[in-house]
Amino acid sequence: MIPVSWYLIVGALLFGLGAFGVLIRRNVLVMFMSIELMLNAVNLTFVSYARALNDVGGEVAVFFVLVVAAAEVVVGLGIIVALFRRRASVTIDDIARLKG
Amino acid sequence: MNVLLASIVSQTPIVLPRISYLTIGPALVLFGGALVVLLVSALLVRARRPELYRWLALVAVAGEIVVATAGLLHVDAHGASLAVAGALASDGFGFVVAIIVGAATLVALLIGPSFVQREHGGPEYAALSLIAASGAVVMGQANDLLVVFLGLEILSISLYVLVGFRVGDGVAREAALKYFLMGGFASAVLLYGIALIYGATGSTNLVRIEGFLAADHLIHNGVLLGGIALVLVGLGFKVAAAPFHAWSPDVYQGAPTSVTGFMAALAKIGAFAALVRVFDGALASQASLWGPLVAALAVASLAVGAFFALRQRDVKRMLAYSSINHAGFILLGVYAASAVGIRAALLYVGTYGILVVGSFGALSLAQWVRGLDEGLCSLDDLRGLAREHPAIAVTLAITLVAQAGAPFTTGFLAKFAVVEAVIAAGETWIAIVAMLSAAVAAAFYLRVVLALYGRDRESSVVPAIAGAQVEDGRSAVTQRPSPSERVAVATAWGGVVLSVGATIVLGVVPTLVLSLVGRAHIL
Amino acid sequence: MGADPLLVGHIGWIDVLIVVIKVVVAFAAMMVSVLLAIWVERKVISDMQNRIGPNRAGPFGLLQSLADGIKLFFKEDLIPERSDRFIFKLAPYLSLVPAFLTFTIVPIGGVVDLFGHRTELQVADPPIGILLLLAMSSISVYGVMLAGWSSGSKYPLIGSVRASAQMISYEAAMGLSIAAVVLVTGSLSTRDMVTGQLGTYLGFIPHWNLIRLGVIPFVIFIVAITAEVNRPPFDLVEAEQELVGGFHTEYSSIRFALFYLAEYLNTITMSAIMVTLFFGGPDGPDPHVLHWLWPIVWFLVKTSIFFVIYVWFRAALPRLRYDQLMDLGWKVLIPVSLLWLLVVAGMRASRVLGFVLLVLGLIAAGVLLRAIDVGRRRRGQSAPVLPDLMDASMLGPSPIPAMVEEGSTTAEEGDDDGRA
Amino acid sequence: MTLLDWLVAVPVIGALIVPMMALPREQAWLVRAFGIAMSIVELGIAVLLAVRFHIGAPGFQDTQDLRWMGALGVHWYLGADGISLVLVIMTAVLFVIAMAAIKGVTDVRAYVGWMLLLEAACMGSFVSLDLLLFFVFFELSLVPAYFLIADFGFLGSGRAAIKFFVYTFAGSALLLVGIIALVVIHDHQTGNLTFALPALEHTRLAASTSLLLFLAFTAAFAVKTPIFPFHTWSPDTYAKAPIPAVVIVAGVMAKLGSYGIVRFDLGLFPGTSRQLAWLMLTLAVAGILWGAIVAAGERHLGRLVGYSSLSHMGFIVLGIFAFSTEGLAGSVLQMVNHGIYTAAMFLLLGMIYDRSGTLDASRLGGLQRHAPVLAGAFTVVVMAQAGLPGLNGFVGEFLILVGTFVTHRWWAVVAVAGVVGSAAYLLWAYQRVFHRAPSEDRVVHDLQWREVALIAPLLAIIVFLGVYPRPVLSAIDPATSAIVARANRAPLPVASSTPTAVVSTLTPGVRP
Amino acid sequence: MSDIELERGAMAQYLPIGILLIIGVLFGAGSFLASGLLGPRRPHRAKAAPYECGIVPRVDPPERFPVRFYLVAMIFIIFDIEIVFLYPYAAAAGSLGTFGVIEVAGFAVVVFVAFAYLVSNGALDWVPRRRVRAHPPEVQRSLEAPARAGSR
Repeated sequence: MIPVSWYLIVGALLFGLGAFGVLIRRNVLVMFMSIELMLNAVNLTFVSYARALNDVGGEVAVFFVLVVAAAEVVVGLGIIVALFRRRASVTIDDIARLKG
Repeated sequence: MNVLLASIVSQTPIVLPRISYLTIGPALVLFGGALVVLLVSALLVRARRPELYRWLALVAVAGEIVVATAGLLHVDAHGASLAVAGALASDGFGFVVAIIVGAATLVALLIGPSFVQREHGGPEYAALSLIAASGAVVMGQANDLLVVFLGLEILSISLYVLVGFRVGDGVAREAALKYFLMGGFASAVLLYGIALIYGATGSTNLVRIEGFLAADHLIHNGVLLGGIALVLVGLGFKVAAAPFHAWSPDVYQGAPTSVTGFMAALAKIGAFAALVRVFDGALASQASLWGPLVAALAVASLAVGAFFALRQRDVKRMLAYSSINHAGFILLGVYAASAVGIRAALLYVGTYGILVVGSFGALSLAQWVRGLDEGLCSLDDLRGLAREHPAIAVTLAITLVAQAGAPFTTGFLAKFAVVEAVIAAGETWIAIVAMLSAAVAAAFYLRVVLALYGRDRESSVVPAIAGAQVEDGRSAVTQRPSPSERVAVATAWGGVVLSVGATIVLGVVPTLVLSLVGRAHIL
Repeated sequence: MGADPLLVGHIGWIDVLIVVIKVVVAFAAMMVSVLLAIWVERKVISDMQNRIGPNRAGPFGLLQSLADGIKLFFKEDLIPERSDRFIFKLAPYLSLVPAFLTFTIVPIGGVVDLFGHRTELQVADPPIGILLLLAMSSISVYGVMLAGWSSGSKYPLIGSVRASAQMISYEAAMGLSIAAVVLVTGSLSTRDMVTGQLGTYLGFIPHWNLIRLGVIPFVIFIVAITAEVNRPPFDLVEAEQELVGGFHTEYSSIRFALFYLAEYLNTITMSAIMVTLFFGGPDGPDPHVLHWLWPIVWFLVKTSIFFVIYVWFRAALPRLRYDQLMDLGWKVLIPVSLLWLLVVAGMRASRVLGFVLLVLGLIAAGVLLRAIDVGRRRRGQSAPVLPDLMDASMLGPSPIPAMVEEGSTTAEEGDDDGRA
Repeated sequence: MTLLDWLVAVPVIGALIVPMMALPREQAWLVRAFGIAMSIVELGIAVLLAVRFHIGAPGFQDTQDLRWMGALGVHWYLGADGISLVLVIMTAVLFVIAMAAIKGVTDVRAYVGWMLLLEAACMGSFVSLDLLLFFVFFELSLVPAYFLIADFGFLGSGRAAIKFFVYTFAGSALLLVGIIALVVIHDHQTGNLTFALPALEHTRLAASTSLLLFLAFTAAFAVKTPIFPFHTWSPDTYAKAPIPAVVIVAGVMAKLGSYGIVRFDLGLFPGTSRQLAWLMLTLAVAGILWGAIVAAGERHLGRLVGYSSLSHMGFIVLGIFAFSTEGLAGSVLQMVNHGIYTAAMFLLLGMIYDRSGTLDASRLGGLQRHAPVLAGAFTVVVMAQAGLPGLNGFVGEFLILVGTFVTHRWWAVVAVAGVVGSAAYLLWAYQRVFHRAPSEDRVVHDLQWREVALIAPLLAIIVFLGVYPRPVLSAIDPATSAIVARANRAPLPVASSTPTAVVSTLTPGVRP
Repeated sequence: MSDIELERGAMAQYLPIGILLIIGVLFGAGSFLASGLLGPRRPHRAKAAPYECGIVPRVDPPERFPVRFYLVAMIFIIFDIEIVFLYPYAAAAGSLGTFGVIEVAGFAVVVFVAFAYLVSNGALDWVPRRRVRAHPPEVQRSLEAPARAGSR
């Protein structure tokens, strides 16, 4: 049997990967997907802990996270689509009218 | 079926939670109001009826305040309790937050639709405001990290859309995108923190976490520390505490002005309510772990908020930094981790919420009379406003000066309460830093005021085009505004006056607000 | 809760062997049934159209499909130059494999003893059974969508967009009607669903979900899965007149054959699922000889009937227009299935509640009709928020996103952007 | 309501009425008349207060104590002793004059409104016995002052106003922290959460705590006064602010600082004040000298008076920290004197500006020929500033120097140099403005009756107090004597053994 | 019996699915391999070009999906999520009783209202609109361009 800690490590790695992606990638869609990756890494972590703790709470948490992720997807796509109806670029560097 | 498998699925009877409808009442009323607004809009062929939706929403908010007050009285009489299977806390804190959220939303609804929905006129603004408010209410009542997260997302996602309401040349959408990306990132970080805390303590329920931490002495649990840090970072993003503030200037600048106030108020109220619940409630026994982190965030926010604001030319951007500064103050209340600190933080965030809505409302009015849309707003756009529209200038000036912490306004009261809490906690130096940052912050509020009353021709180089625009705009406005437009602007004035009035009246006679936050006990 | 008794507790090599045998048999059966199904379809349709149909290869042309398949092995495998090669090659798998896997949850017969081990006559009986169906149908959307997108060609793209829009639209209705079945079963396992339908009312009316649920979920389900597998009259995906071959226009040789195979596999599987969900699966009169055989017979008979019904649909019904298709899915099937689910749930709790919900549901239906009407009237006044799926301007010359291209129509600009 | 309540309430009511007086331009004078009337009423209240005042009685009189922010322990706690009284009267007088001096203002309503609000804040500060209430008034005074300076001042007044606001605000930030820290300590010791000055005077403080609190309080007052290194805002402000406003800023608001030092530094931390007297005295002397030196080189008359003000406020601080009865009495008297003659000075500068359009000494000259009355008035004021016997400046400075000489001889000796210096630069300035040949051949009017009416009362007071300062001295004597006696009685704080005295006193077990 | 072993028992139910997955993939791969070996290979530019009914393609194919598709996808997600919540309810409906029905009905009301809102806004209309082009977009752009530029 694979020990639970391995799942946790995978979760942490995925989360780190996602966070890294958000921070360094400049393509908005990729950033968006990185956020989703982070959320799913969290799901993995929740499930692993639920398994380790023998507690159903963590699994229930995944439900809520999924819902929230879906809602975020919807709104995020809406915003991106709305923005890029005017602009042809999906690169964050081109979206820089707001600065101080 | 196999006996063994029958035992696996173990048809244990599901214990149905008792639903305390009074506890979920405030959120329910708000959300129900949003549904009514949407449904009504779905049944009308001519959907552009901003006033109808606005008043429906206002009724809902008023109902929410009534229900929350009833809840507060109930708690006073019968004591606090857990509700809905421990997911929510039916305590003074939750209901007080609900009342504050209601008040801020009320003002925002008076102001916002007048400008943002002037042309669109659909039900979206009202509905989203109500939903966002319900999210903030849920955050205030949450007794479970997951519920905190859900409330946060209900709030944030509504705000993403509100921020994206169209103004100017796509700047609002750009702001919405940035807000969304950073907000989503923050949510994920927060959630990972929740997962780690869950792993370390075996529960996401705040009361149970508190009990677990009190019973077991897991002092050096790295997972718990990591979880706490990530939760703090996540919520830090949401309240725009430095160094996680990078999104907020862009978003404040690009969002429609009247939405900005609402966003600033609600995001702060909700996120700080959650911070207080999580840190001063469940994790109070771990104060030695998170205390330094919170203090560092607070001091960084104070400094960044005060100093970076000085360099800004855009008023909204400047106010964004000022809100970072405010966030630092409120964090100090959280840091104090005492009953006094909680009250102070709540007092601050509540009064700030109402004040900031009025602030941006007044700014919206200013932009409106200048014929600008709700997009960017440079200092030059406001220059000399006092001569043409003294009422707006005075209102705006009062809100700014109140934010700076002038006496006899709630701005002073709040700063005073926070600083008192911090000093009572023995952190005099932090209090000094805070007050000095407030002094620096005063400088940029006054710069705006100066521009309003600007006779300072030495720096008022108004570009020709902008000037032409102003002329255009003015003629557009003075050209016989339609009756509906007049109603809208009058209502917006009502909201602004309400906010300013509350700021001054509660600043002079703070008994009401003090007794309110005095009841905010955490279960 | 579903579980194959074979795989509970200690698992020995003989158990694994039994599993492998079951899997291999099922696989072979699927392949054969596809060959037969194609033959049946062609024959039935040609009969209905007064043609003869395949009659060269084998008796009555029975081996025609096999011949076609073998032929395709010898055709050149083309990959278009503009395609995304990796995804182009991946897409057939995403279509094929889910088609295979969906079948695993179908109960074919009762419980039998093999080599002294009790086992269910179905390939697998996981406790989440029916969710596998939903999962697999979601994955097969990817197969279709990626196939069209990776081809780098306009017809496949339009085809795949249509297909995926259609499939996800009907997936919701399908999911809701399955939920009604889950509701009365109290379990997600297909085996439990089948056992739950045993017995009769009054001694002669079978206790099938068809009747227990009041027919409506079945109607919704059959419509939904017809659309889900892109069968006529919902086969706009590959509407030859407009889109050539739809999403697999650019596929040739065996790659094309695999899509074709997946389509028929899905059709057969969905027939079987329908039998499982609403018609008692292997349930039927048992003459008490060859005890294990009869359920299988009943199952095969029922499934075949439904397959023929599909063929009949194809022969008899004209293809829908795209907007009719989407309207049917979104404005009829989804609301009705949701309403019906609530009514069933209410009825199970208490009669009164059920009727209350029914009345509320009818009111809601009225509201929805009004909303639809409002939507239609508003369209007369102002343009919809977003551009059309069928709009040919998405084929415009520019590499910029289609949505930007869409913006060129004044009405949209006016509604959304052009009010400065 | 007591007289003190009215003292605060009347101008507030006036300030609330003024914005509603939306009159056509031709009737704007009504607003001004209203402002003058309100300030005269205020003066009446102040005089009534003085009449009803029990001269020679110790302690605070006419006190009023109401709960305000109950939960926070803040009370509406007013009371006046002799020191407050004389400052209140001075304030009332100066506001009447400043109000009457309004001229050429476009938005009279705003101007009068802000002035009245400022008057309320100043009055409130002088009579507050609740520390937070004092702080609130102290802070509140900034807001109207800011608007007065920024909106009605000379070119560049906006920047000066911001500078003024931020400097003083930063100082008060520390004051607030100090107040709260003190209250918290008191709360821990007695369990009584209160901001009342008399109660807090009995707080026991560790040496280091006391030191820090003293510094925090002093920071605010030092900026406001201003004391030497904290003065940089003042010359700019004095030069840019509109004349009536600067009359108040220099005449009244500067006294808020020195009043605060007397009332709160000496009252709350007598031992520490005595211990740190050397520092404060040094700063005071430095201010005296630095002010004098810079003023001597200054060509802009506004800035010049600013620096001279620094110098003269140095004397006041010197007297305060001399810890002798004469010194403190002299300081309080000098606060009044300084208020009066600085106000007169600025009024005169305003009149000069009206005539010549500049305050640059190098571009002025020869005014005496056309305006002998103006020159005469100027002479009197300059002499009063320079400390000529018979005028009010002399009495104060003399008492201060005597008082200081008794206790801190060498500082007094050095400070005398400042007296000489101030005589030098003032006369020099006078000479440049009035005596030289006129730079431009321009007909300059002498004082008109309105201007005479403005300046005459001040001149009268200057002379009166110079000749007969007894009323003031007898009013303040009980208070100053008590303060000095208490300060000298208080033991010098001894450093406690624990270095973390602040934290430990503040938080008995709140946080590890 | 400990939980770990129970878990293994439950997971074992997926064994046949795993085996069939392998077989399916192998079948696909084997088919491709066979086709690659048996089929001819005579490349030509025309064969590699996108199919356009014999016409030489002159424009690049669009790279992205049209907006409408995203709209459908978004709306679908909402309903999919609803289904996600309905299934656990449906599976446990027996023990949830009236309470469960009422909660689910409340949930359904929320979704329904959102749905009605969408429908009334024409988000689910696919009928091609008649194109009403009041004036060419270029003209409109040029009209509004200065105002926008000037607003800053």
